Amino acid sequence: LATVSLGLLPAAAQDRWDGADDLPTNPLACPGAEVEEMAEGEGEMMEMPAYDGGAAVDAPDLAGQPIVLVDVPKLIGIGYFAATTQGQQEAAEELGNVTVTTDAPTDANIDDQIAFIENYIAQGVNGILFAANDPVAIAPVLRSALEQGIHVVGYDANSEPDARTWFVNQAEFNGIGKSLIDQMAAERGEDASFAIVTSTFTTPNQARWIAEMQAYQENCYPDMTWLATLEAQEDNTLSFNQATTLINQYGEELDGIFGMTSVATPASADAVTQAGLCGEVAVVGLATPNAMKPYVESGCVQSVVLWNPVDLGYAAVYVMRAIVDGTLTPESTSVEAGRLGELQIVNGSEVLLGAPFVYNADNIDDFDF
Amino acid sequence: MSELLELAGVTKSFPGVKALQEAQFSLRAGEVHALLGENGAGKSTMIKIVSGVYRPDAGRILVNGQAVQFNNPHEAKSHGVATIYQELSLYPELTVAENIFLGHCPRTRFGLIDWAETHRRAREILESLEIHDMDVTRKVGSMTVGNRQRVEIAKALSQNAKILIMDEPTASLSEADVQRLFEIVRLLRERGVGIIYISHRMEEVFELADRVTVLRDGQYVGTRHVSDVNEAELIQMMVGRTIDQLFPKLDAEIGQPVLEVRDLVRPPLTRGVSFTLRAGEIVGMAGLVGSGRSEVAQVIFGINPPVRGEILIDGKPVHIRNPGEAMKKGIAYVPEDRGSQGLVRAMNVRQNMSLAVLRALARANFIDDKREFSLAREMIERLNIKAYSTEQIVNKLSGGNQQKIVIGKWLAAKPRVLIMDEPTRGIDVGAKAEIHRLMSTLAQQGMAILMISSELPEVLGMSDRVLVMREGRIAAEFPRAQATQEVIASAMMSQTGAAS
Amino acid sequence: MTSVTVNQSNNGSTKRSAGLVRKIVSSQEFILFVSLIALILTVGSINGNYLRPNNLISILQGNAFAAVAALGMCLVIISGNIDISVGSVVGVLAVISGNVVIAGVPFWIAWLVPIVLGALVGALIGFLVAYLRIPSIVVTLGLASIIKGGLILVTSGREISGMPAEFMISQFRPLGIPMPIYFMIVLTIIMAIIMRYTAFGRSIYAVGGNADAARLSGINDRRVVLQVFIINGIFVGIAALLFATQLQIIRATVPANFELLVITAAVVGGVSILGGVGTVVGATLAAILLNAINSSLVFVGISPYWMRAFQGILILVTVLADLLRRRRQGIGL
Amino acid sequence: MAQTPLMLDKNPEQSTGGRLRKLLLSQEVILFIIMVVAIGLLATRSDRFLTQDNLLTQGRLMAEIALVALPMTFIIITGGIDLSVGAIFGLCAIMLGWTWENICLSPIAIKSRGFECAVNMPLEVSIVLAILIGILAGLVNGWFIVKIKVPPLIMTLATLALYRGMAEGISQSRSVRGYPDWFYQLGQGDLFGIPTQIWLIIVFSIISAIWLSRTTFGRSLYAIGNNETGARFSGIAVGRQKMIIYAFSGMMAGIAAWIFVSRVSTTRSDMGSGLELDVIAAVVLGGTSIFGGVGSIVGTLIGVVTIQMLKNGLSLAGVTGDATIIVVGLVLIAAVLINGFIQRRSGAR
Ligand SMILES: Nc1ncnc2c1ncn2[C@@H]1O[C@H](COP(=O)(O)OP(=O)(O)OP(=O)(O)O)[C@@H](O)[C@H]1O
Ligand SMILES: Nc1ncnc2c1ncn2[C@@H]1O[C@H](COP(=O)(O)OP(=O)(O)OP(=O)(O)O)[C@@H](O)[C@H]1O
Ligand SMILES: [Mg+2]
Ligand SMILES: [Mg+2]
Repeated sequence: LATVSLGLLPAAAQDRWDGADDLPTNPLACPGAEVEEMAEGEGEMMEMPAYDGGAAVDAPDLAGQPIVLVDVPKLIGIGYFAATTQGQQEAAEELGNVTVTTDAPTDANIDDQIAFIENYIAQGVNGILFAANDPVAIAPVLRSALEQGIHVVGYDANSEPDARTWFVNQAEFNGIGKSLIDQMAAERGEDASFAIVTSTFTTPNQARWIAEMQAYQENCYPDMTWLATLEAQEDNTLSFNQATTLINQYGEELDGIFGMTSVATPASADAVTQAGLCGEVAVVGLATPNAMKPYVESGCVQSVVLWNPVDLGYAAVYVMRAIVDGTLTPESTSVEAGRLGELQIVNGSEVLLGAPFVYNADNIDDFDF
Repeated sequence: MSELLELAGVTKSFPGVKALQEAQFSLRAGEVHALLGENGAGKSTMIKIVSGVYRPDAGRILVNGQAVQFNNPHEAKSHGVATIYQELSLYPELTVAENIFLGHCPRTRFGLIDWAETHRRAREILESLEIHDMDVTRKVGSMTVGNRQRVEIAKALSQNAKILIMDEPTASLSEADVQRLFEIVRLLRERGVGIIYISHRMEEVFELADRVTVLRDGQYVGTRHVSDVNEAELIQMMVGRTIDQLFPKLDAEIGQPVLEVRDLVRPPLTRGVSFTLRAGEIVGMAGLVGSGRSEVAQVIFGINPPVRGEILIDGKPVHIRNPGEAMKKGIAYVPEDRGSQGLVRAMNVRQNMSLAVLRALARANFIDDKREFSLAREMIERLNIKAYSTEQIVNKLSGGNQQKIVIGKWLAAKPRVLIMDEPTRGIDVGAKAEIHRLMSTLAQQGMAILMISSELPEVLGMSDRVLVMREGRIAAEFPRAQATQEVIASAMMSQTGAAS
Repeated sequence: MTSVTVNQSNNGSTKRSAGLVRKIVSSQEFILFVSLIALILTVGSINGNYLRPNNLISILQGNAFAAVAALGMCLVIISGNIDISVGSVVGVLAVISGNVVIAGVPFWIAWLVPIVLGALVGALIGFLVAYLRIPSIVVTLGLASIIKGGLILVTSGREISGMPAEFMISQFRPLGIPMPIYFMIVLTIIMAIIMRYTAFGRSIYAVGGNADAARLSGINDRRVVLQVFIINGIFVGIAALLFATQLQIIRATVPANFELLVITAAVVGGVSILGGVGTVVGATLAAILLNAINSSLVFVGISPYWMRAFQGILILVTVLADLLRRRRQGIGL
Repeated sequence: MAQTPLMLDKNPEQSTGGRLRKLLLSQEVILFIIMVVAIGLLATRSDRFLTQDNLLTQGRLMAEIALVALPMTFIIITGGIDLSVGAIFGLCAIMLGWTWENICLSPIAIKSRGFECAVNMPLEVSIVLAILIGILAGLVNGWFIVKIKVPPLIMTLATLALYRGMAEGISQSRSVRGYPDWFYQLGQGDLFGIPTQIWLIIVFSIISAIWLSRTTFGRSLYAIGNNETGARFSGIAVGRQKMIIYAFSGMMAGIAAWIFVSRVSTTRSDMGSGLELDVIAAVVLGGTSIFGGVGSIVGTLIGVVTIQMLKNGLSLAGVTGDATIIVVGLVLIAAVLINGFIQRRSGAR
């Protein structure tokens, strides 16, 4: 059995970084303007494709009336989704007529997530907020929710468009890809060689980001070299070991490590710290501020890229409210989201939270999630 | 004379059985006190009470005149009670030395185990048992019943006990070993140890014991000085009737060869064995422990298929690669270790009885409960097994009754060749006679029987022919007429024979 | 086997020492050790960086805390039980000790907390298993999900950071060598001594090998099992401490598949899951080997997509090597 | 038969009263009572719980675990274990999608970018292939366990990594989507108004239950579990039986994977990770002894249902996921405790 499959080894597509998916990419323009405007500019420039989301089948009209929502993230028990929950509660309080409870499996497991959503459909809620463990797998259950008149809004991790009404997009994949690569270039020069530590190759968002990073790097920093991508699950120790391995393996050659998750990034930072290579090996990545404070403060990590997950959760609730109240319709081009103001609508049925946010020594202490 | 141990009015019952009722017993320092009784009479139960395994429902236990109550084996141990159980209780994965000294290894002054000392003492004890050929660092798991038995004894000796209990210690020993054991027992007696000795072998009782107590169906029958009784009386006391003849060999007319083996080889212990077995014939196989008798049997039965040599059934060569095939060829094997090889102890009588013949009982592989049930009942009757129901878990039957079940299970297979390895090990006189009678009748009906036994009287009594094995080969063969204790014994051991 | 029966007889001290050598050479530890060296050298010849001191240290360090937990697991398995809950327990204990030290408790107390609590959890498991006779797999399966749920319920997954430097014991580097390695080595030696040279150690084998027999020969099998789980708890506690102080932050989640790693280390190390057999040294070596396998696959540039498959194969190979050895020596599993 | 040594008078189990008592105290009945009590309690907490819709959905959701739990019961009864089921599940899922998408029948080849393929792999064939691979994977386990005598736990620990790794390697962690509609019938459709999965559970359960309790094969599994040597000495083909059950385990993992893919309409190499523990939990909750020799399909089903209904019922009662798994853990321990206690009391074993 083993030998059979080993025969397939070369099947690994070499034109593609390990861990990148093979969906089409659209890299943003190379630097010049500031990161933020770039991203937004993108949002506007794009000629608006038609609404491709679904709709709740004859949902009761609850405009202005109290609604009960459930939030089913990928999993509970990690800082990131604790933060989105915090944002949702915040929004719910502001609005006053929304109650939202967060409930999800304790592992990022699509099967369990489906079961949870089934349960809430049975329980009968007015709306479901979700962050999908798998865009396709989650679709059928979401569709059945729509059919039963339950509004469905996604955030953080999308599903097939027609399985939900709107998706709150924290930051476009190409935006993330750009700012990560730019960060690396800024810290270690335009010819840096780097490696990537990701969660698993099957996690859609990470795979997308890596693909976009590759696309952007190839056309903006051709001299950069990608060395390797390693899986580290969502596991501290493994992430640490993988990063250490990379450091030992490539030695001088390695200029920087990208951490693709809030677990991989701090762990990599720690590996660099403990190897005493702060300054020689840059750590750039996505992570929550709390997880990164020690390293940003010690100066080993200069900056962390992330949208604000609190805002993400916050926006999701506002979007849901807007749908129920009828103020957000397929025709809309933007939606009002409390303290976040007007949010752009992009690629048909996505609400764009804004540009990815860059935390650094100056502002990181202002955040607690 | 001081009573070392005294039991009075001891009663113990298990769900469905009164194992002991108002039993009494007494043991003096420096005596060997034999405990006799049929299978299921309650002997083991009594000694398990003395050694703290069971708590009596009623009754008193006195050690050196003081009432004691053992809540667990440890407490009994600390009162100087050492026990060799009927079902061997060793740790296959530990070495001989570790087994012997488990729990009381000699320590260094740092309180750590002193292995050098442990091994030395272990060898010492084995020496004192006249066992020179055993590697104390060998794992017990890889040794024979016979050798494990020796380790058991050494283990009991290692904790210089005041009261030594032996539950059928010789059951698995061959004559030579028995003699060695007796020497030790006598030696211990000199040292003033009180020994409770359970055995189903009458001659041993007379040879060794000072007094003998008899139990029947859990009740105390009586205690005698060995000098005042004879075998017949004891049997009378045990079974409540007289047993006419111990080895009822009926002569059957001997027919064609059924099983023939030609220089069968399977290293290390089967090194070229040839013999023939005819219909209606009972062939006894004698030999020392480790002479390879069981191995031969297991080679023929396909448990360890031969590497060379051939097996013929009715003159036709057959290939036996596993027990299933052996059974198809009409061969059955009653193994020597009923505990691990003969029975599935957690299953009940019915399930064990049918285990070997399930397919036959079944209709299209579906088990036919009725047939299975009636088979079990039939066997229970035929072998007169003391079980309160076909649904009783065999583990809770007495040793002898367990053995009967193993035999019953193979009779159910209606074999043409029946190989019995120590068939009457641990079986009471009554039952033994029954089994022997059974063997005779089976032979008369034309079954060919190979009987491996370490009990020479049995071999002599039952066999039409006697094969003697030594070091994996047939060393000698005697027709019934010429077979005597002496010739067989010498054939078993001669020149290189005696274990090292 | 017959050869075995040759070399006894009281006179042969020389023979015995010869036997000793053979014993060592044919032991599971030796096989693991050799395969570890072999692996390191092969990979080293492919990529020189692999032999750099730093990397060798990382190889030792990577699974050090898992190795510590594996020591406890050995006892548990040898005694005929299993512990599926190590992962969760390590997770929760790490969080607790982190919070304790954050709360301003002296760091050395924060060090003791997980160890003491670990022992208590172990005692609980041991009690349920030994005295209430619930199979250990059930108890620990149940406990695992109880703790995991509890952990999330309480912390909702917020990371803990800002522990004082003196608390970060895993990051101490006496003589340039990370603390976890010292822990691993010292504890392994201690355990090896306990298992071989104390009556308690022996009785664990006895209980695992044949609990009834153990009872009959006056060993209090229940107490032994209880003690085994308490000791295991202590080791889990130490592992938790090493885990907690490994990084600047403590994530309030259960390390994924940790129990699988630990059990694998123990069984690859030569502990028979049937109980009654096994050595702790083997487990430690196995833990190191498993980590070495991981990093070596990276070094030789195996497609990361195929890494897990190779890990599986390599584990299998090690196990088979051990089995063949047992076969040769005629030791049943 | 007055003269038989069967001491009928002394025999508690022969009297009808005794039999009844024995029945009432049997593992399964106890578990069943526990389950009913649990469900009863939950029903009082939410009126959506005992609705037909909900129950049917739950039936759909527990299919994978239930199907894999059947062979796991067999295996555990023989004193073995199979930790690789989750990985086999993942491997089969991947092979289903991968062969369908990447294998070309004429010219026979593995498709690469821009490869022209005349005859594609029919999905039906891929399904069969996937299940066959499951069987093969199980056989590999069985073969090593029987022939090389690798202890089941170690063997399946290793193949847990191996099979999962193969799933990742072969799929390159890409997921395969967009199957024809008929394919979803199994996982998302109904038959006579009842989810197809439920029918499958019923059919396979009945087969397994009869296989285990009424046939010589089943009986031999118990014998092996209680005393393997004894079984071999009784002429039972221990090795063959074991091979069969591990292959059966692989097959059911394959079928479960098929159903799952058809339910979630995509394949991923990480599918079914952690499945083994859920399954084992259900089986031991069902009263199957991890030491082998004891257990039943009915018990296992009760175990599966109990856990599923607990999770569902608690959730409907507004208990969140973290609290739910706490309760599940407690129930697991409590149920086994109570049962063991009663079994010992009634002196059954
Ligand atoms: N644990 C038990 N549970 C139930 N019944 C038992 C148990 N142990 C023994 N018995 C029953 O008690 C009676 C006495 O058994 P015991 O083992 O003492 O007989 P014994 O004299 O040792 O016979 P043998 O000579 O065959 O060993 C038997 O009927 C047996 O079935
Ligand atoms: N001196 C010895 N010490 C330890 N083990 C031995 C010795 N001699 C033989 N053996 C073991 O005994 C086994 C062979 O004994 P076997 O049971 O076949 O002989 P036997 O004549 O049937 O003896 P028994 O009377 O026990 O049936 C082999 O496994 C061998 O390893
Ligand atoms: Mg007895
Ligand atoms: Mg023998």
